[in-house]
Amino acid sequence: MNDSYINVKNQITQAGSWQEKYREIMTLGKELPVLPQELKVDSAIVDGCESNVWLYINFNNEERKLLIAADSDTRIVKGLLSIILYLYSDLTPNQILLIDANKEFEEMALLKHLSPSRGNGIKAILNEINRKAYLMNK
Amino acid sequence: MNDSYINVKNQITQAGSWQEKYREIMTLGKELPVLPQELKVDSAIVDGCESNVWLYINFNNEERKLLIAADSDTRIVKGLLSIILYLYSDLTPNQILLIDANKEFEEMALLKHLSPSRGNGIKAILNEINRKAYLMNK
Amino acid sequence: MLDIDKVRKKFPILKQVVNKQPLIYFDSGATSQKPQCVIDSINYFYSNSNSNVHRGIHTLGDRATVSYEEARNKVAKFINAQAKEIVWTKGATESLNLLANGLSNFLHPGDVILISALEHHANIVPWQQVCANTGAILKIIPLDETTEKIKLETTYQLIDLYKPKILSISHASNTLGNIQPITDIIQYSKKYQTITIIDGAQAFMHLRPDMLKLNCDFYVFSAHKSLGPTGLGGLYGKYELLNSLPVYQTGGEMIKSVSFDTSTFTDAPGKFEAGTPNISGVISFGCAIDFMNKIDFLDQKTHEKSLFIYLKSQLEKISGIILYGDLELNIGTISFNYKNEHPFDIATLLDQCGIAVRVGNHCTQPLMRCLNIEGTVRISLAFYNTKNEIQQFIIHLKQCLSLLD
Amino acid sequence: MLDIDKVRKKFPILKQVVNKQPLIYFDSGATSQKPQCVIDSINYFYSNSNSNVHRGIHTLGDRATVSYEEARNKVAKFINAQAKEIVWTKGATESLNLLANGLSNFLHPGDVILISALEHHANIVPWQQVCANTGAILKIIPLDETTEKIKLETTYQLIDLYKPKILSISHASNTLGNIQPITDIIQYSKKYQTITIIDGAQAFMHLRPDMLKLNCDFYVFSAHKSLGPTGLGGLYGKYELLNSLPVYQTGGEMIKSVSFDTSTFTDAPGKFEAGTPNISGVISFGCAIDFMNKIDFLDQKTHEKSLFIYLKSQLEKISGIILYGDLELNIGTISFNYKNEHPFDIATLLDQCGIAVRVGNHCTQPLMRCLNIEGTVRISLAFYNTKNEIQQFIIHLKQCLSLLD
Ligand SMILES: Cc1ncc(COP(=O)(O)O)c(C=O)c1O
Ligand SMILES: Cc1ncc(COP(=O)(O)O)c(C=O)c1O
Repeated sequence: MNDSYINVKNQITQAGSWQEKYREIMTLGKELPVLPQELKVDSAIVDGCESNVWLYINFNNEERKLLIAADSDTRIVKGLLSIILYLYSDLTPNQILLIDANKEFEEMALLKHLSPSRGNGIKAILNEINRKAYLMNK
Repeated sequence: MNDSYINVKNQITQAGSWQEKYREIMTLGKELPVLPQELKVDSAIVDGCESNVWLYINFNNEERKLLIAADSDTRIVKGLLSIILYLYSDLTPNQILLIDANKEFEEMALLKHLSPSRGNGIKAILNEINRKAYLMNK
Repeated sequence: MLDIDKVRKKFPILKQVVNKQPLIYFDSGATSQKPQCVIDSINYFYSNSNSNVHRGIHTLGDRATVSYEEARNKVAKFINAQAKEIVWTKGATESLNLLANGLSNFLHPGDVILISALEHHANIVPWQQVCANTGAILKIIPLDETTEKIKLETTYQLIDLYKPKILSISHASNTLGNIQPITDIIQYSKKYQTITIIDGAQAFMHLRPDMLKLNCDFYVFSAHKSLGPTGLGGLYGKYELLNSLPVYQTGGEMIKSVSFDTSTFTDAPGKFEAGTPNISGVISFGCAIDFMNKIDFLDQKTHEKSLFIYLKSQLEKISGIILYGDLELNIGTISFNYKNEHPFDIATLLDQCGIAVRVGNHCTQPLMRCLNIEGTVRISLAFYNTKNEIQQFIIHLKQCLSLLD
Repeated sequence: MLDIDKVRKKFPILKQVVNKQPLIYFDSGATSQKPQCVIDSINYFYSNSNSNVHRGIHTLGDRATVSYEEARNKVAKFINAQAKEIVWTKGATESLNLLANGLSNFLHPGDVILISALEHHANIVPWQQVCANTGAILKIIPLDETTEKIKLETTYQLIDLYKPKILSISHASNTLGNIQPITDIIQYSKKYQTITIIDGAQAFMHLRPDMLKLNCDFYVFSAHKSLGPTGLGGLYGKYELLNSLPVYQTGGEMIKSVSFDTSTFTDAPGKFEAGTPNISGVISFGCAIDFMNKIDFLDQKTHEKSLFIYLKSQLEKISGIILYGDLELNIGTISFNYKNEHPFDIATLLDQCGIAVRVGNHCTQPLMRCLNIEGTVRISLAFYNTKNEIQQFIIHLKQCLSLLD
């Protein structure tokens, strides 16, 4: 796990109240690079979301790393996406597969956002990242 | 209420066990005049019965009395029909309307056979007799 | 006056603590909560009388059947109809599908089916399917952009213009809460022998419809939105018309006779109730009706109205909040947005405060398009809510909105 | 070995006293009794998590949705299938109607639908409707008059003769208890790419079907016949074929997008689950599956088999009693008649002894015609019955029959 993610995790776990925690998350969301409007197409939409979530995952052959780009029209999901990007950025497929995202979200007391019924697509995105990493790794 | 009915009722209420009671009922069933096969037609069938029950009710204009003929292919229903015939036979429509059949069946501890769900058609027959009597009475 | 403390005690779920806060349930439009007596009756049924209904010669079968048919009587009486005019279905959605299927037979290419712009998908999509199969045409009573409700004049004009074969319209809107002027519309439709269908999913509990007064041909509802269990709904139909519809699903229970060559069916309501019904559901819904009967309707209406007025006035004070729909004739449902914020964010933060609201398009995508929005936050009240809950809600809402600013 | 005392304690209704006698419930084929955990889970749901499912951002909605989808997983695992291959319906009857409706699209005039002579009305009448609409032809695998079961050879011959488009047959007969040789028949039907449908309403609890082993295309069942609540059923379908069926009912939940012009739908199973589902029903059926999983299947089968053999041998000893059907491969259901007595009389007298049996044609009128009878008395056992109950039953039965002699 890289330092920048550990930083982010600390910020969130150390939040004094849920209000602060969500403020952190939404601030992280603002850092998320905005996906160009041309990329916000239906084919990139993650299914089963109450809000719109767009996801692109590509494999950089030279560096053997996954490149992830994602966006959402809600602030909280954007923040969660930002956390995910911190968590996985610059990792090799093998490193990705070693990460236990459930545990990470649990430690940040954000586990409920992984419930598929919340309609935020976070769980689906994690699954997709792992699937791609698995395919790359083979 | 006529004497023969009161006799029948006594026999039934005085039965020492349910076995005896049902034996009485089935014996009464055997007394029921058999409906000629030609009269056992679909149009005379009482709806909603698990067994077949055929019913004819006619009004005798001269005597101003209801004539009831009924039959069933089950012994118990036949017995119950027989009781009904005793209860109503030779009465004028007006007299019929004064009879509380529910009370009679309750006093014989046979009330459950009036439940429409028992699928024996007894309740439907009582309703039909009353309806006809009501129409005659007008 | 409604003794609200006494009422609330009867709903065990209202004591729940969610995210360390007392639950504030403002999502009754999605499904109502259930009083203890309804829950108990399910328990009682399975522990004492569970058995299949009809044709049961044994005692349990008799108990089950009697309670089952008694519930039909209760509902019939509640809406001022006859028992044989009530068909049990699995929900308002199935009731509408049954009607759409059955009425297809009466339609010819070019016939018009008229609905309103406020309809739930359940009262749109089945008609689209019917149109695709029969060549009938779906027409829409539009939303007036200023008042955000349908206009009676426009509706009359459309009825005169289209002489619709079928008019199907919601008694109350699930998204906006609008109570629609259905009595007048039904009356006017008689001019053209239009078959009138009312989607009462939202109205049943709040408005206690009277079939004789409304004089519609069909009225559909869901038990679960009216204190009853999930998996059950109903369809009222004027008997002759109801009975003239072809069967929908086929199977056991609804049969007069079957041979391998042909089958004949019983009369309504039986002919529309193929298979083993939701017995415990029907019986416990009977208890829900008993429960409603014990609450004075005027008291309920007065309480619901005062909650609605209070909520509306409080929301109107928050700058940046936009309210939608008819804010006068309303069942107690308010949809809103805040600036450009996404409803999802607002609801997620409210959930942190133990407050349950619904967001999204509420299965009314076409209405969203009319309003030119993607979705709303929806608060839907019931008589078991309190003024205090609204006060708490407003305090929390302001906090949540400030997090977003 | 099954600890039968322990098992029976879990079913509260088995303690009932009926007509002053301990209830002997021999009508599980009509509906099974429910263990306490199933009843409790309904109670728990309505007191703790009641809320509509999917799209729920609030905590209750999340709880309800998670439990709801978990139950789908449990059922899928129980029958060795994938969760997305399970559709919730209101019962086996609806499952069959959904299939009949959906498969109509694949049929042409003259195509054959093959069923057996032992089918329940729910697996006959929907196909008659399909034939009326499409010009397909219904053909019957006959009952062998001597063995009172269908013959495998005859079945193969008919399959070869008709090359049926659809074969729909019960796993076990509700009237006779016959376990039908479906594995072989399904296998043989592959020769002609026949779509195979198994009506598992009676078999689900007794035989715990394995979808991978059976290799049928569709399998239908009812929750209420398998320890679960009323108002719920299921449909298993091989995913690709299932997903290729057109939608059945339409409305909320199953929608991708709706405009007034057109609608698009989600994939299976969602596209077949329009409207608010039977949420408490699904969740409590999940608990029924948990309960079954805790009972060793071999223990259950051994117990059920020994009950059946004992009952059969006792009945065979009573002169004047005629037994029907396959008395070897049987789920524990025996149909009988006594001399020329009417089943109604026998059942009415048995009810006096607290014994619940079913009489009539059992929604299998064509089978009755094959057997040349009007109806039967049917005893249908479950694993919660005991040898002692059968002993009591036989004593009472003899008494009742002597009343009739
Ligand atoms: C073999 C069979 N198929 C189908 C059904 C219909 O099931 P349900 O009434 O639960 O829809 C039954 C129920 O009696 C049955 O026994
Ligand atoms: C106005 C309206 N109609 C129909 C329905 C469908 O009801 P159900 O989902 O109970 O079938 C709903 C439920 O949301 C509704 O609000």
